[in-house]
Amino acid sequence: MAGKPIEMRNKKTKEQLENLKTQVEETLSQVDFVIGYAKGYDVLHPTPLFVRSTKDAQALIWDDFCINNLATYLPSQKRPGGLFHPHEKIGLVVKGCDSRAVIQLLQEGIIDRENFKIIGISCQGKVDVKKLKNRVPIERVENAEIKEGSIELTVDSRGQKYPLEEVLYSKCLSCEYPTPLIYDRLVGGEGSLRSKGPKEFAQDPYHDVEEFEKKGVNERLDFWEQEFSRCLRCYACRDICPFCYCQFECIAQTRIPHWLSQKTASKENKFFHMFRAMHLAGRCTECGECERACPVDLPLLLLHKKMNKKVSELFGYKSGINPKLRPPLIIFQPEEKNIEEEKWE
Amino acid sequence: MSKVIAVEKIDDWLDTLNETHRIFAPFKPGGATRFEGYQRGKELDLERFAVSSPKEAFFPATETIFNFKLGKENVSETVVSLESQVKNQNQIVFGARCCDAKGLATFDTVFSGSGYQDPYFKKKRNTTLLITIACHQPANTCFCTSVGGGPADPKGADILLTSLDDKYLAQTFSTKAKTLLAGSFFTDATQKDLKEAKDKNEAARQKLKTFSVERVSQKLTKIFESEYWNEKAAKCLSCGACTYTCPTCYCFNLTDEGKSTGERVRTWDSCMFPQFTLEASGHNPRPKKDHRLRNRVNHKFSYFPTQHRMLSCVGCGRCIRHCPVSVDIREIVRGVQEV
Amino acid sequence: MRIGLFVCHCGNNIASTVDVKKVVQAGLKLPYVVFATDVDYVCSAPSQKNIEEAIQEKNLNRVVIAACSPHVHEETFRRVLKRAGLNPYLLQVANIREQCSWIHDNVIFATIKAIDLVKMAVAKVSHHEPLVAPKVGVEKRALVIGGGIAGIQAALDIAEGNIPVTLVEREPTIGGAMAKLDKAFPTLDCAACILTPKMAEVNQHENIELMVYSEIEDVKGYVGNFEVKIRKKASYVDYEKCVGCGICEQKCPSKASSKFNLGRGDGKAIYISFPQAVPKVATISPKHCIYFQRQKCRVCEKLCPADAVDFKMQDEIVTERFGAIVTATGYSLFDYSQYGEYGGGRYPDVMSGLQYERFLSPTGPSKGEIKRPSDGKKPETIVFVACVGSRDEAKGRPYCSAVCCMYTAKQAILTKEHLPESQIYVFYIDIRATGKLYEEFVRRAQEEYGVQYVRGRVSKIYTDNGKLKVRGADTLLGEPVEVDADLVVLATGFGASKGASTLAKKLGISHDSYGFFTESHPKLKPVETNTRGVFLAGACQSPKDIPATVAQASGVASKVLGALSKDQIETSPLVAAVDARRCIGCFQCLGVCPYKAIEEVALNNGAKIAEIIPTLCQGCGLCVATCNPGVISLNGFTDNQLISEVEAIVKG
Amino acid sequence: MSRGNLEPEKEPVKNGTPPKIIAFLCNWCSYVGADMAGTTRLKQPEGVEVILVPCTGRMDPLFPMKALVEGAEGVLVSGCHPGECHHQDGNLYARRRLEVLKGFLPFMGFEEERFSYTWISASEGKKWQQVVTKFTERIKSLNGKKD
Repeated sequence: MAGKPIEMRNKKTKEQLENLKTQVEETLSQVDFVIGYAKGYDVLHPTPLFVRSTKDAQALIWDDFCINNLATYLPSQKRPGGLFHPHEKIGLVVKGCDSRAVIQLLQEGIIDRENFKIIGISCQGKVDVKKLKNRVPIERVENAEIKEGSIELTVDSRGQKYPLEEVLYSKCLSCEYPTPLIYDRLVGGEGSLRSKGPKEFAQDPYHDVEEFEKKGVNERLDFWEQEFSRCLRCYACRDICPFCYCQFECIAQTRIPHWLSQKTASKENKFFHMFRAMHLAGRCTECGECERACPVDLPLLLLHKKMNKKVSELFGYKSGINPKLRPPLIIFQPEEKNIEEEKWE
Repeated sequence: MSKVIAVEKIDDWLDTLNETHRIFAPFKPGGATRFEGYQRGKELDLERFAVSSPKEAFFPATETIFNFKLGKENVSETVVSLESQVKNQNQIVFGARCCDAKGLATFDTVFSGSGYQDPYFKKKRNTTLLITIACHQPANTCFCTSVGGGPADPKGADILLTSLDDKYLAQTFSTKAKTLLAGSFFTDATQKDLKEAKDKNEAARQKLKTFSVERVSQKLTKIFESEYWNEKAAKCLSCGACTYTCPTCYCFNLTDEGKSTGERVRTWDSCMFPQFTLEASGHNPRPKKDHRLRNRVNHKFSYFPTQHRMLSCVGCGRCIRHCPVSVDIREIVRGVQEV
Repeated sequence: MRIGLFVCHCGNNIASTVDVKKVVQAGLKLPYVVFATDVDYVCSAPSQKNIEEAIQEKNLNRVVIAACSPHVHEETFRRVLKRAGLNPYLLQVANIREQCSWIHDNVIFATIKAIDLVKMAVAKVSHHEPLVAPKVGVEKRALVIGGGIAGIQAALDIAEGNIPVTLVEREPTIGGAMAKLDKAFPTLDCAACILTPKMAEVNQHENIELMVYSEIEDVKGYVGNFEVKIRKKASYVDYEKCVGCGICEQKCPSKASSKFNLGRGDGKAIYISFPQAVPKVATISPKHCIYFQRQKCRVCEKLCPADAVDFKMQDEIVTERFGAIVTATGYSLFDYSQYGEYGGGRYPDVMSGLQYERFLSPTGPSKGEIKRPSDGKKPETIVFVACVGSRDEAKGRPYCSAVCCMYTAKQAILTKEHLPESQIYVFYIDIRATGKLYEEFVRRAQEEYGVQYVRGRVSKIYTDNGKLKVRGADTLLGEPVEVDADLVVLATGFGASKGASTLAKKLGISHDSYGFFTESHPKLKPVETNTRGVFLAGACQSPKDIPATVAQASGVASKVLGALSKDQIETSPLVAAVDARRCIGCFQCLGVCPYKAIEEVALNNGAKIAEIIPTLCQGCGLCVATCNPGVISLNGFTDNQLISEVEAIVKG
Repeated sequence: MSRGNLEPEKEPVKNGTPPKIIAFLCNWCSYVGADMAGTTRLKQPEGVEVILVPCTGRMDPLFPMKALVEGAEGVLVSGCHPGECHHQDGNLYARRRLEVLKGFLPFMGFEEERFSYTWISASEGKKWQQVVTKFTERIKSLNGKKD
């Protein structure tokens, strides 16, 4: 990784930020507010920004840590208990992986296309803060910069360098859609639809699922038993998910129906995560926000990637790609190509 | 009384304590550091910040209050068995930070203060000793000094350890604590040790940016109807990550599980969930997430202080670190003063 | 919550492999069970009385009955609760007979299982809520689909009960298959003579509206409130004006095969099916009409004295409301060309039973004279082959078509009368002659008319210099047989009528793999279907002869009159309902409902939620399983009820 | 006098006890098929306990999931054959949802054999007997492996 391309990367990021600000300002005339990214409590944690004026737009940022899937705010627009009013128009900054969530929400009909404007922005891969956390006490980070193919963090005023492919999100390493699939405006890379995204680090997206599937059944049972004993049931994974829009009515907390108790025993936690995976089958677009939001670092994306792998094997369906398709589990085929009836002889 | 113990003796000291006490200490089981039961050979993690505070030792996420067996013919035959629940066993929480210990003051006020005495909490609280470690490397989200605390504030702790490179200075702040410092692991502390500890703690305090929160409580009551909360809550997801990792959040839910025989269970609850205030009629006094965020901030900085004359936020920064969208309570509190 | 448990011995059907006393003792320990007892025959009248008394004395508000399958007596026990003043749906039946005592030998394990089944029933009933069957208004009109003898008889009997009937027939005339028959067994009276008076009666009956050359387009709604779209096909002749004089048919220059004569004998593009057709009107078949094919001719239009021909006619869709629907769509003959080995469809002198019937009939192509279609000569040797397309596993037709043995014997007798010196053979497997005077009729054919019955299947029919060689076996003599025949009649069996499965889909009724409609219960409810308000009569349900068809038609009429006699009908309360407070408006339920029973409703705060129309809902529960937040509950099968059954087993 | 009083009760033979299996049967086809197996006295292992559902369309995949997580040894679901569903397409939706569940359970540490779904019509009592017997065998062999 010669020095040259990384300067290119930072240069492109900066250009995109300027371009983004103008695009957001232009969009402001068509919507009530635009959701983008602003600086968070430290350099590693940008935070969603609700831009209502050009003054607000100055606080917009765009860098290698802007990871939030802002599409999670769209469904709240329609729900009776949601914060926004159904007729309010929203602008949204959307990366490639987030655009799949927008398309899947359109497929499910929970959002109306004319109520929001998409500012698509092509992406070069984002740094996974949890991968940094395992290497250095990120609570005391002062600065972070991309230099010569790796990221340099200054913590306790000492610099530490890590190669990019070691710290990018695993979803970025196998990203197929660096450029958003749906947008009203596109920032950065107007010309080439396929900007030079993180394809160069390409990895098979489901290699971790296949690794896990090779384990013995008892080993898998114990693994989940161990993991789910740590779950606090704070529901951050559910509440950040763009498709868990029945959040305020979720059966994890209801008594009618009374599927599980609020006890944090591993068995109850396991059932919560299993039924959430079932509810997301053929819907989850693998944005990985649930895993990022989990305070106790449970490997939640693994669950949903397994489900998506099964759905694509059975129905050849990939979520959030084609706005015209109906999600697979609310339709059927009279003859299913890949499902044979079990033989009992 | 203050003594000194060498760093490599800590494990042996914990082993001897482990024979008579059940020890809670921060370990790194999977991804995140968490307070768990001590076992020989399990590697302590004193450097990283534990995800949820040691409140679990006194106020577990799930606790059976009692078992019951409904009488068939009439209610008088109902049998409720209490005693089996609370095993009284001496506990030690080792490796907490000063803000965690200070957080217990909130629990003491609520569960064993002047009003209702919670037997479950009290039994654990009275049989648990707290050994905290002065915090020399505060995080960029820490603001204990802004809410009346400090990296080495001994409030709530039985023993405060201060790291002096290869050894720890151990100071006791309760009579029971003295018994723990017996044994060959400890040597008497010298004035030089005390001075060095004092300097280190002062240096740590300087690292922290302090802002003032005075008059916040009154200002909060004034801006109750302001649009301020709608803006601040716009990005909030209304999940429970902040409350479940917060050292001073003590809200809980009571549910009966099982049919005619079963148990009443106390589990953590969060004011950020809509179900927290959902009434049987279906009405919800706090239906929207801005109502709920306003309530959480007001509770910490206005309602609780008005009632108990002490802030119920200890500035540990967990609600900031673990918020999936980085809602920053410091920014909200400072913003209140300017509205 | 006070649950009463009644465990049945069922004589020794249950007690033989289930320790009933032990089940009662175990039952008493279960949550909320305050009373438990065993009963010899819980469905018997005295036992029912005892249960009513126990409910009152012990002040029970839930009842579990451990006995036979709910499919047998659930209704009976609901009436017991009703008589005892308890809501009938506060009941759960545990099936400890068909699904326990009868299928196990080991007493210990069978008893453990019976206790588990009781545990599940007790757990479920503790979640039951009182339910009230909603009442709906009734449209006092009946729809009969199919104008054959079944439809005619049903329509007449219903109309006699003072209920207006609409009789829809796909062909231009009613009469169906029976109209094509020459004589009917066993009385040999002329089929047309006994049928045409009924057809006339239908035409003149003031309570019957006849809609011929029309088909069912779409059916919506439920018992008492069906909304049916009927497509009146364009006949290009105005039925009001046409007087049936037949000039158009005589002068029409086109060439067509007569559909009425099943393709044997020629017909015209504009035709009146048969002389006694009701209504006696002409119809144009565009496929054969020279004007439609080459925009020339229009002879019929010119010559029609009543000026009834109208080439610009279009299909017309009529929507009508009915309280009950009777399907009497009859049957179609098995396609005998599938028997290549018999030369069906290849040799002109090999024909189906109904085609031969047309040859026997004076209105048939040969005016009742039996002639060989190939050369028009009088046949001397005629062979009848029974069970063609019936009782034949290989051709996927294992069932017996019930009437072929009888019509074969009839046709043999008629042929003997027409050609006294002809020699007739009948190859058969078994003679099925079960009706009144049927056996005597077949014996007459054998003894009086000298028809030679050969017991054995025909293996091959082939031509040899103008003669049809029929090779078979005579299993009684145990030797092969070969007959040189001039004419072969294949006694073809019954199949479902064309388009039966599409009609079933529209009506929401099911059918078996051969296309015959499925009755609610083969023995106890032969004329009803599982969809309330939709009834069956005649061969569309299964092959049967005219007496059985007429009996079923009158039976179905009584069912319809019974259903429509009340001003209001109770529909099942086991339907789904949306909790309006919790619905998030994702409408995935709306997308899956097979009965289109869910619609979008706006709340006053502008939010849109789903609402289920209770009368359209059939309680399948698809929306409940699709609703992720669990906002829809299905009475009788709510999530908590089913979860409690699971937990009763798994959590012990 | 009914044969109510049976021979003195013996302690159930532990290893002989058939595994407990929960079976969800649809009201219109499979439940009737199971009843038919009863009326024709087709003997079966004693572990299968039937829960009646109005249609396989009612089968929320969470029910088998809940049963297995709570420790059930095996779960079976059966409904009308595709194309013959009394409610038209209930089983066609169920087929997809249950197939996805079947593929997901092993990932969570449940042996693949513990959950199965099949189609049994009202006249297939014989096939139901075969399904129950075969499934119980499979679960027994699993338990054999375990302890």
